[in-house]
Amino acid sequence: MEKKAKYFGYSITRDRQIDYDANNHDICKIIAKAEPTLNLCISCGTCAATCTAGQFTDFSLRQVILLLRRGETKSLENEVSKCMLCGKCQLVCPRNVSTRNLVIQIGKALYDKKLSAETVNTK
Amino acid sequence: MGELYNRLADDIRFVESLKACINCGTCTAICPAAEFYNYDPRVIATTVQSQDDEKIRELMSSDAIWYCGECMSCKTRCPRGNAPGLLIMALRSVSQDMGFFTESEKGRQQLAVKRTIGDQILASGYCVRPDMVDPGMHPEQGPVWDWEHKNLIPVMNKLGANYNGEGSGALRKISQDDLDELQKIFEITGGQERYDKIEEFSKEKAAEMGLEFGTDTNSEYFQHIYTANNQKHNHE
Amino acid sequence: MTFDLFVLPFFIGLLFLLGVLVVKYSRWIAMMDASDRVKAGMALFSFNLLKTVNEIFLESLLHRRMFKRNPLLGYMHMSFALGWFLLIVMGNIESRVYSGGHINPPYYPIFLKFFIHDKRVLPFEIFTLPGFFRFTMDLILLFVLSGLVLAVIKRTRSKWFGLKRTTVHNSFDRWAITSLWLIFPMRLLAESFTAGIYKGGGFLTNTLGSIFDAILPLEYMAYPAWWAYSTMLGIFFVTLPWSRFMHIPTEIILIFLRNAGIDQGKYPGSFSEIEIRSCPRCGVCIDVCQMNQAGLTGSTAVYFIRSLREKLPEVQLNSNCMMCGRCLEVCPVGIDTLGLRIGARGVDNKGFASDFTYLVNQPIVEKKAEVVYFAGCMGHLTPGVKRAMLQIFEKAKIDFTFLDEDGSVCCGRPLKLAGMKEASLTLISENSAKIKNTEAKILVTSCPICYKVFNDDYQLDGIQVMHHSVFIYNLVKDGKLVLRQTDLKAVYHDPCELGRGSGIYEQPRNVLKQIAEVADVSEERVNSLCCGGSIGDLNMDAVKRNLIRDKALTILCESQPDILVTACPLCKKTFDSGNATVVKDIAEVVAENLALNKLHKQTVDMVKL
Amino acid sequence: MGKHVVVIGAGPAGLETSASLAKLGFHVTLVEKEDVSGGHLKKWHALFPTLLSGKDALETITKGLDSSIKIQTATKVTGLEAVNDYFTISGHNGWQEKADAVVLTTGFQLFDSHRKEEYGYGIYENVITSADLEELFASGKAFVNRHGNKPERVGFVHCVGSRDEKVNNLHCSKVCCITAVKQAIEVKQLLPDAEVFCFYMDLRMFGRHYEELYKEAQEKYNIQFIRGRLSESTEDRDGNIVVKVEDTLLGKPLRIKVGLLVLMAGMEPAPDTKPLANMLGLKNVSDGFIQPLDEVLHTNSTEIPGVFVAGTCSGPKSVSDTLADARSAALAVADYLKS
Amino acid sequence: MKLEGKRLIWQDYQKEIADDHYFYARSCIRQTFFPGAEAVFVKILKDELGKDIHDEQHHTSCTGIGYHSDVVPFDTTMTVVARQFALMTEAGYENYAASCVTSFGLYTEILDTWHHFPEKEAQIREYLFKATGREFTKPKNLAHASDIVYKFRHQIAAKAKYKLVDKNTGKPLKVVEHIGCHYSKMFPHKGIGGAEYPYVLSGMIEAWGGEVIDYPERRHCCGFGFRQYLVQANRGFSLSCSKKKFESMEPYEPDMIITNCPGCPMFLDRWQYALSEMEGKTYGENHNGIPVFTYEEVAGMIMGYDPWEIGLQVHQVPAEPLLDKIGIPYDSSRKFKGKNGEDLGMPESPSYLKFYSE
Repeated sequence: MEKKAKYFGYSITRDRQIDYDANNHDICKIIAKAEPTLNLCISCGTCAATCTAGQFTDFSLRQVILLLRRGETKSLENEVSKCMLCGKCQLVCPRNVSTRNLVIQIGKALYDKKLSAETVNTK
Repeated sequence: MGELYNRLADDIRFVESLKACINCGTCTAICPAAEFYNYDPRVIATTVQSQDDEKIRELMSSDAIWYCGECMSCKTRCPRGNAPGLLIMALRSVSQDMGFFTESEKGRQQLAVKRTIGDQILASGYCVRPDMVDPGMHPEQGPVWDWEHKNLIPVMNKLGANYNGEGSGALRKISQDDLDELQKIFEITGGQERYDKIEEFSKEKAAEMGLEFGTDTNSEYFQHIYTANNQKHNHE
Repeated sequence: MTFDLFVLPFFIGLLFLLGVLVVKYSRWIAMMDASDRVKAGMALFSFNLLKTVNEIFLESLLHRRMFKRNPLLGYMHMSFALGWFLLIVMGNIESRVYSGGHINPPYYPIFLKFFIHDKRVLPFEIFTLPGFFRFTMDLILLFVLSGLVLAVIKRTRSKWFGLKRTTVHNSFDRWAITSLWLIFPMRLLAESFTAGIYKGGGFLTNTLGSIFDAILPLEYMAYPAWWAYSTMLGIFFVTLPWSRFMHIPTEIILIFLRNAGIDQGKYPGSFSEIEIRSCPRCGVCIDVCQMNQAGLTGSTAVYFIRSLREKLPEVQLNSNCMMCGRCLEVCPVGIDTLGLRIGARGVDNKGFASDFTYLVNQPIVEKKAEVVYFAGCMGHLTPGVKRAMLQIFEKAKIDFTFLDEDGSVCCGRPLKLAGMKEASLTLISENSAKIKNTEAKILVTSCPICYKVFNDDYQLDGIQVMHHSVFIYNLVKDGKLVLRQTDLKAVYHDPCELGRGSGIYEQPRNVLKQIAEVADVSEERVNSLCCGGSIGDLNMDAVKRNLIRDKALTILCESQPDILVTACPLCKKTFDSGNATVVKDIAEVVAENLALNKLHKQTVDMVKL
Repeated sequence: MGKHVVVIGAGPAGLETSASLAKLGFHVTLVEKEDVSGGHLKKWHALFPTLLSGKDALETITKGLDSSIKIQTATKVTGLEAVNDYFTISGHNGWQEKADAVVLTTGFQLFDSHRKEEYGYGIYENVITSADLEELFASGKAFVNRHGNKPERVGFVHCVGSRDEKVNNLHCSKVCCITAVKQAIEVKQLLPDAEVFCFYMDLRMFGRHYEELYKEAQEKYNIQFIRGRLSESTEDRDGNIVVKVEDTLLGKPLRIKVGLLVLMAGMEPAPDTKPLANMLGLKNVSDGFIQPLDEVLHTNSTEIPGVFVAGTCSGPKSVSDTLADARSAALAVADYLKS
Repeated sequence: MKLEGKRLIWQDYQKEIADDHYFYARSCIRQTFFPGAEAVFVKILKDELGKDIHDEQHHTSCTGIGYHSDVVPFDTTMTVVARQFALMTEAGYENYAASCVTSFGLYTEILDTWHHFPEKEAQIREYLFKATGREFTKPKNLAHASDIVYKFRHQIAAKAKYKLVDKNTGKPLKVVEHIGCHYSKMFPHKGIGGAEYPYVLSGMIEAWGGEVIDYPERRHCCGFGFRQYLVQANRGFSLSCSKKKFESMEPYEPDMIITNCPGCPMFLDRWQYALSEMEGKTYGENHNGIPVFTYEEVAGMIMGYDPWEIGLQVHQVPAEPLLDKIGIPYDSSRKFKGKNGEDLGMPESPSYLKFYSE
């Protein structure tokens, strides 16, 4: 019996909480393998402070790395595309994270993810 | 320290609610509002702590201060003995007194609360009365409530309530003398003034928005604020 | 007799090789852009062809560039290339002489001594026609064999040839080189054995033949020797298209195409394919590559190109290069290794979707002036450089527009170096519009990275791009700035993008000389070392970069200078972190040593007198 | 010289002070309420940052003890009085001594993690303290949680009982951050496949090689550091601990399940410190730690001449700081007794 | 889970609860939605336990909902509360018993505020006198009604006809206890068992034979959030909070939920209906939903009071399966009838949640 969902004038909200257990951590693992200095980040924010793209947008590599580590990859999708690869962050990073490669790897991993999602869809 | 900050600091609840926040996030971690809204009590505390009037004004004009459900879970846990929930109450008070509340969608809803709960207190002596829980405005109450609402007198009678009756008991009618005392208290302590301000500022806003203001819950403005949701409050 | 079965390995090998080459060349031609094909066609019928022939002669046969690098190495390569070439040419002439001018089957000249064995004429045979040929052919063979001996020596004594490291080859190369090396000894043996039997041959084959005849049963050994010789040739030809020796036929094409004005264009394409196959894997690029200091020997150009050729998906290899251009300087074939690297990166990073729509509607700098100054990202990271430039502008009374005073949009070079061409074009057009809007005549930048891309990729409609070192040089030359001589001992470091990348070597040095005594550095100008900070590398971690930096600093500081001066904020920052000596940008040195004015200087000079 | 010093408390501070005083030629009596000396150190498996074993450390410290030192164990000091220029000290068992100077080395007590109710220590099986973890390491038992499974995730909660007005402890216990890092590494060495998380507010890597150890924890062991104070933990049906914390650097609440949750219990004043201070009439003990005469210049002296402090009874310290403090106290005592 | 650990904590959070002579203040929400519960409370105290309980007719709302949805200022609320205290004083009582958890929390907060800011108390006394001419003495003992039931839980158990036990299996019923946020989250020492492991309901459940379930989101708010429910546009928040709790408790297969706050049982009851209508999801066995009761109702149930007299029919989630489980008899035909059996019609049957009538 198909029953119609009632509408009460509001809807159920998905929570904003990071559900670490439910999140997918594969992308982070792939990226950590491609750029092991990812693990060195101490979230100090120096990168974001000097960021060229950060002058124009709210792009923050610190934030991106955290999202990645927590498996919040969905929020990452349109982030690294803002990067100009100018390399300032790499020069100021106190932990010598290879930020440029990290950005590239993230961008590519998301692209690969999109690709694999597309292949699944077309199947 | 600015004027707004000083106003906040005058609130007895503010004094109790904010003592050098260390930004640890204990409050946000268990805050139900932080779970479902784009809301972070830690950030509220930090913003107020900055004592930057510009930021505080912005905060008071934003949706952010209206997400809290005042469950006070934050008060239980804060390692510095702060209570963002109380801080929110202080912020909301000033926001209403200064008229900032009409700047945000969630803030504007205060008129709806005033015209329902607020007016009910003075009219009946209670915040809620069964006749007020109209199934139309409260569809989630379900068919049993619907039935109960239709048969209020016999059902309440069966359940031992003294519905609208004289004397004591559940749902008794509060005598006019008692209501007059309540009204007097509201007038003396600023309750009535708060009500009037909510009406006043909302009226201005309604005019600005080009909505019919009215005096009851059927007006255009009321219906708008009661139901409007720009979908920007959650993370989706 | 004009045929024997033993010629078959050679003959089949040759046919196979020609077949493969035809297929490959056709494919490359097919892959070519139509416009390139037109260019190539036209070049076939122009004077350019002479230039090409000349270059082929100089480089492919004489190995001029190799000679320049190391005479022994040059000789070795020349003996093989030129020697074999002469063997073929002379062999053909000789065979015609013997066959009375007929066109012979292709194997005939190669195995002429098998088919024709006349007796030796003594003692003045060199003045007879057969004698002349016998002598000459033996001499050329000896020439080739001398190269072979050097090649064998090079295996263990590569330093004599100016090489510290040599290329590690794969199995195809080993087959090919073994067969190549054996061709000439086999020819020598076959010809000597035959000469021994028939008492013929020239001064070499005859002598050897006589000796062999005394100790060996030559009648049984000559024929197998011819087989062996033919087989070696056959093996060499069959393996050639997949070995380093593919460069022999391909380099000729490359030289031709390059002279026809064709460049890499899109990657991968026919030009890049031809470049990749033109690499002889000589390994000259290995020693100059600073990646060795970081332990990334595999990243050097020769291995990078090998990975492209063998289609090994090695992203690390593509991205691990500082793009300093040192390999480009030494490559005997002139392969654009950097271009290939960028191309390969483009393929690797094609998934990276850049989006700079946020740059739309950013405020534009309104001020108009003759000069526009662009500090660049790196300039902003080194406020000392920026401040020095502002001081210099002020001192020289230059009215200028500070284009990126409130922060820059990246010049686009980093994206370009990462192979993200489209994305870099967005930034280029963004910046171009801003620059043009200032209506300036001169664009001054502090960053050689920006400088290079401004020159290479921006269409700035007549705006002259100047690196600040050149701008300062001009100011000094024009007397707008007067410098103070100090007793500092300085060394100057050529930034890659400014020196090798843009050819600016002298202006900064000349400026510096007016302030300090400038000591020579063992690796400078075109041989200048990369500081290690390069944004050209996408992958290398800081530990490895520091190894490169430290080695460069050691060389730069050999003369124990008081100060290391460079002209690139990135080099400055990188060297600074090495804590070896005081590091300053040329602009900073200038700003610190400005004399009051010309008049003042004259007064000072007079007082001194 | 022949002057007599009584040192109260035979933990690392008491042992080292006694050894140093004996070397300086004083008669020393070391009083300890427990049967065995060594304090907390005897239960500690390994010390940061070098992973020196606690046992070895204690042995080395004990080796330095002169045979002339009288060690009075199993004696709880019940009387302590300044009389003119000497002190009388008496124990519950009738032991009594006179001394020319007294050194208080009463140490600390580990914060009782039960008091942080919301973390569920003592309620949820898989919530343990850092001290429990040291015991587990020392026991050499297989590293399994109390359900016998290898935990897939292990969480470390910093600042338990420290920097927390809810438990009346305003102070930072100083050593928990680095201990957490050390223990996280040890866990990772035993369980290479486990994910390890540290929930911290600030990482106070103040000592030599601490920051380096922290970096190693990130680089080599991929230990994750999440900035946020744990708000609560609950148990799921499988005995996993579900913790709620805000990832404050992301500004988002975070929920994560761990198989084992380790509470980095902080240091509190030892319960015996305040009574002893009261007996002497020391006033500056409001938070239970003894306030030295001056926190910069006279860290071992107190407001009463002849009464000295060493080690953690005057505030949280690492073992190395404690030992240095003990030696410095001995010099302060010598200085006092010579004048 | 180790119960000893909890017992250790419970020892630290004992509070004094008056033994007799209570001044009872009713709750806006409780009397609106579950007036039967308040009736049961008064009945048990008076009739079963023989206590003196004063049902004051002149008291009003404490304004708590208005206060916590911020339309009523703190001074106003304090003065209204002062008036309640004055009524108590005038009636000759000193033990205040609040039916409402919000009120209880508010009274506690106000008393605490006055303790820290005596000048505030003086000001409020002045306001009250000026507005009403009344004066008050602060209560000697302040309790929430659930505290009082907790205090007498063993006496109630002794008189009870039924136990919270499955009559078929003999096993204790699995009970989820839900405590109103304002009961002890603000002042842990004012609640029995404290804030983290409140014992007030657990103690009743244990005493009455049930088994308490501890599930991860036990401490989570039901989602009322005052203005979050009051305004329709915000109700998604309210609903989502409850959903979070249901999802978290579901794997434990609870037989029932007991609450001590007036709002929570209504929300936890109604939201199960709303969720079922919105997403087709029902909790509990056989699409019955998980029944939600007030502690007074549960006390009434085990005492053997008629389920329809105490108001179990006004719950949207049907009580019948649970009554059957315990073995409490009921007359289905009288469920939706009036006091004297008059026909009042029938509620509609929901789409997913089971509906029981005749």
